[in-house]
Amino acid sequence: MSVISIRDLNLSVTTGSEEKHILRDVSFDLEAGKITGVAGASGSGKTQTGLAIMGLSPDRSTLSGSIDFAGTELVGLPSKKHNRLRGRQLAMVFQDPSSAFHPMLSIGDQITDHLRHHRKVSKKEALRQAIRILGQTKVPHPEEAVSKYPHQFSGGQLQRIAFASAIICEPKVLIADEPTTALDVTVQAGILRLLRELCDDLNLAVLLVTHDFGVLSSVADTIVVMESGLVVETGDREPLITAPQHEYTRSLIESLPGAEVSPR
Amino acid sequence: MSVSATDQQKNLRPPKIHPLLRFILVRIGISILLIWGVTVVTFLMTNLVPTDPVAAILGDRAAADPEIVAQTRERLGLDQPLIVQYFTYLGNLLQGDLGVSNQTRVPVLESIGQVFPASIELGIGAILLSVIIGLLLGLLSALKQNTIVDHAIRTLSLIGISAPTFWIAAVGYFVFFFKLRLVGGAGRLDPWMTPPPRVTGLYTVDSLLAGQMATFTNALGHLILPSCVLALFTIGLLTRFSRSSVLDIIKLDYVTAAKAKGLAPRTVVFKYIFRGALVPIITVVGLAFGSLLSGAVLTETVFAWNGLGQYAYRGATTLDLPVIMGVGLVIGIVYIIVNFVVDLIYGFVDPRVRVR
Amino acid sequence: MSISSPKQPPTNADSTGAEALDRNPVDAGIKRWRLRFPKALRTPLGFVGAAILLIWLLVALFAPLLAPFDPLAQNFGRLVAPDGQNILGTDTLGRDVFSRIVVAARTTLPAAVFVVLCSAVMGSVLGAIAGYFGRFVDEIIMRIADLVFAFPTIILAMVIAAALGPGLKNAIIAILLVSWPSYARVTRSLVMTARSSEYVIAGRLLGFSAGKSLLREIAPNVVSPIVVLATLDVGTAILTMAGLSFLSLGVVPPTPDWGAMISEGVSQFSAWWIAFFPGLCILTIVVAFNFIGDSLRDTLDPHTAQEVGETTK
Amino acid sequence: MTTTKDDTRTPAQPLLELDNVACEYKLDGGGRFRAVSDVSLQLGRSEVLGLVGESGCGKSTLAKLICGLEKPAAGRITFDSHPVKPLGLGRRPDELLGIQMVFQNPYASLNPRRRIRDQLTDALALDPDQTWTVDSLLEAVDLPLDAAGRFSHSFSGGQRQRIAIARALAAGPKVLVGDEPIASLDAFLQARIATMMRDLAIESGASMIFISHDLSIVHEIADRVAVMEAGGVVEVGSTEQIWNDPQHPYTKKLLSAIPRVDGKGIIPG
Repeated sequence: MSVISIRDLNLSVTTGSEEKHILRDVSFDLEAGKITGVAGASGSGKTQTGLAIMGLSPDRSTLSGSIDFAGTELVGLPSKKHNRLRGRQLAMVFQDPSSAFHPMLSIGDQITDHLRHHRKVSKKEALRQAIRILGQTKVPHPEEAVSKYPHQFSGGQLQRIAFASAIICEPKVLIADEPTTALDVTVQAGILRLLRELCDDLNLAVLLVTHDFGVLSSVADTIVVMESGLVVETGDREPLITAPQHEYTRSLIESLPGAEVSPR
Repeated sequence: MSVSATDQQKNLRPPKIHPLLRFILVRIGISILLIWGVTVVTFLMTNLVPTDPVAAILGDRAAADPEIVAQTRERLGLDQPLIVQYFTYLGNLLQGDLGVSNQTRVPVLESIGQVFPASIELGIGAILLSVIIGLLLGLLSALKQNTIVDHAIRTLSLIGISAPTFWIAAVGYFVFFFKLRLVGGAGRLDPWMTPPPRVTGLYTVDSLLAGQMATFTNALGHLILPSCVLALFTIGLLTRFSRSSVLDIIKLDYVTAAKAKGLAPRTVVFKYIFRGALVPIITVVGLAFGSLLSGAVLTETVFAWNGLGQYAYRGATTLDLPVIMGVGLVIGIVYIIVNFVVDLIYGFVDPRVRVR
Repeated sequence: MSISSPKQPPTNADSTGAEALDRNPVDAGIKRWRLRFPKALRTPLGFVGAAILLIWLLVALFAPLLAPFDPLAQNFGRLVAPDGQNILGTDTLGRDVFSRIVVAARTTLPAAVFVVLCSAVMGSVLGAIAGYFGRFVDEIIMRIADLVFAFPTIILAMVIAAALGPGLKNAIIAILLVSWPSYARVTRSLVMTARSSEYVIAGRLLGFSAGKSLLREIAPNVVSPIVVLATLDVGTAILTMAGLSFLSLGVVPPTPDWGAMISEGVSQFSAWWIAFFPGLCILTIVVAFNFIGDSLRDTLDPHTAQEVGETTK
Repeated sequence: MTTTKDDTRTPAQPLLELDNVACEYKLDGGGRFRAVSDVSLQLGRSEVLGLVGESGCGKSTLAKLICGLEKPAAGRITFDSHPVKPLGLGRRPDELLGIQMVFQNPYASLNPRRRIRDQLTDALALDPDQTWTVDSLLEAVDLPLDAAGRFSHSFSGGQRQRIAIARALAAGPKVLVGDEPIASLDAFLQARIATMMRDLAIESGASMIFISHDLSIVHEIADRVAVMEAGGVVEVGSTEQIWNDPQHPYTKKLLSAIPRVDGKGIIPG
């Protein structure tokens, strides 16, 4: 059953007198307990698709088409109503964990302020939940972590904290925008495992935006390939990677190093 | 970026002292060095004067007598080498001796002590006005970027930093006092009022302490126009700076992340955006304080505000060097201390400096 | 799934100059690093500024033709209100205010531009040396700059002008001495950024000496911000000069000067015109430079623009 | 931190030799960080050495040391029997001009205010053999000839990086150092640019040190691989040996973390 269903989504940005089409008739679904990977080169519109779901499209842009979230139409939803879904039902994790946290606010504050805002829980209760959720995302020493500041953590730990912040309100949809691109390869595996676990345990519908087919091959269930704002191919992971139908998908996969040779 | 903790431990030789302590010590060192530099500048300035200070002190008739001139030179230590004179000067400064006014024969430090509170009162009023109004306008302008509001604020702030302070003071005085009688006139109180008993030297505070409400409202009425005039330039400056500073923050990832959490727009603006923009703004407030002091010299003159600025103006018009150098020295030191405090605030506000 | 756009194999994806909304180019700004005068003057503010400045340039140029009377002659009754003959009235000595204002533009404008040019050259050369060579040269130059910064502009100018004696020449020296540090700071930090940037290092690896890379690679990249700063600074210089004249430390009477005229008019409330019009002149001309400078600043990339804005004293 | 075993193919007279090199940085808040410690490496003629490690392991510092852009705290670097001296304010000595570098960030490595032709001509002047012309360089890196007259801002990241490669080649280097030259490019371009760099370097008779955090790319282009961790080299060997028979646990960890593009849904590690 699809949690989010995107149909004919169009996004254009006007800069000066110029109108640029970022998304053109994009359609695909996100399902609960499934990771949907969106692949594409930079400028293909994959990040903008995620931001459109969050209602965070850039200023001076127009969005048309439909994003259905469990019966609620997100395209054209008043910003106040969208704001009530953000953080609570729709959560997001960003590419660079070192810039996604405010350097002057403590971790505990930053991963609970939306919990307190949406659920009206007390500060003490929020902190208790924060510690529990940091444990769930395997951040070392959660009790101490809540009173620390972002610069005291490594990139991989911060990304785990970002996931904790995303799931603390028990959302239905998680958008992960290149969550491992800024991380070292040995750290990446741990984050991917965490993403898989969270998706399965919490029955999340995950949108994973990435340009890395290695990442998609590891965790995605279905894959959407985008090129200059268009969806060129959609399919299940294994067939799409081993036998791509579209020429563009094929050239992307063939351009990767060691596509045919793998380490022992 | 993501060096694992163990790697860092292995190759890191930790600093011997806590970074915050080190930060404070470095700031203190720089401030002391600067204050020393200020004394060198004022000393050199006094000694570079083409006009003979002896002549200025003695007046024309006495200066014609070479014996009296020689005696005076010796008495003033002017026959000593420059470096000895400097150390004498520095020694005097450390004892609080800033010299004696050529005109009034009153010690400079004593006069400065008398007029200083007046300037402080004006300065605090102006800095409060400029910080509050400047930051809010800058924030508003940035949040409404490229709208009518933004254009209006930007244009007005540009005009604000373009107006000559002393002229605005004169125009304001003419309009609001002379024509409209909305505010008090020249001076810190109406001529028939007696100043409140001196505690802090600030009339508004002292009158409240003494419970003299009439004096308080009168002092406030006199304070309001000069502070507004004085604040105009710094408001323009801070508006412009906080606008660009907020615009820098708005496009950062952590702001998008805060929005993606569905927080109330108010929370995003004040907790995330404003807090991030505040650090650079704090340092600029220190710098803006300098232009405020410049403006004070000109504003006080127009409003006959008996403060440091007017004292300096009288010194300047009569070429009373000890007075001018004394004021220069005191203002230079005040400015350095203010910026030292600003740096400290910065160090404590930012956890990247505070927490290791 | 309709595919309407011409497809390209990924190997060419980068040659289309694919606009990166997904990923910010690391240096969003470098491409906008060049100054474009025509573009800056197309903005409303820039245009208004340029128009006002043009008018003032013409006034200064043709002042002798425009001034109806001798600015020094005490031909009229004292404190005559603006009328058909003395369109801006007369001053305390019975001189024509309009004539004095017009003639004063001839001293103020060239003096301000001159002082800014000198301090810009002096400051940026010192700043470039400090930024490129670093170490103790940097320490010495920048500590002196800090010291100058520690005195508020008018106070230091006042100290200098008082020490040297009043007069236009000494006022210019005073302003020059107080205004070079802002150029030194901006240039230093731009040069330091440029020096450690990869294109300069690449040049050094190709065998450029420090001097050659400073002149050939770095200089073209720091000139524009300096020009912007200088434009904004002309306004500041005019204000400081007027302030010194107001304090009787600038232009010596009877030479007409706006600041001195305001000083004269401040105590004459019945004759508001003496102070009002010269002030308006200062305001418009400073506004003109600030409008132009601000529009120019907007054509710089954001990082550099901030660099220029921060040190405005 | 020992060099496990020197590859047998290392020639007796290496082109570039690093002997127990170390480097330290001063930290902002006081204290020091040892970025590189006791590294010994050799680079032969016409050889591609891949230098692999994760962020903060000191591989970029090592590149700077080789180019004379950092001062070593200890050890010796020799290029073609000339000691590599840190670059001061003067001109770089002629005998060291044979080491050229391609940087990580293509947006910062070209001068925004000079035309491509001028930047290439500067480099061409260094090559005594006159192997290249501006046109042949642009052709070699697959760019249109009219690129010479333009400024860097009209090019995309991948194109800029190719110009930077052309500039480095123009100088006729004997050692080409690539400091993460592909890290900021799209995944789909990385292999192509890396291969282009390798082919051009080898064809022009140069050796190359290719620094990357991506073992799978290095595997495609390198003859030998050195693996770095926490400032030291933990393992050196032929690419095949490192890839198929890694000895050091860190190398094993690094290899096993590479996700395979096989569609099997297996998370590495």
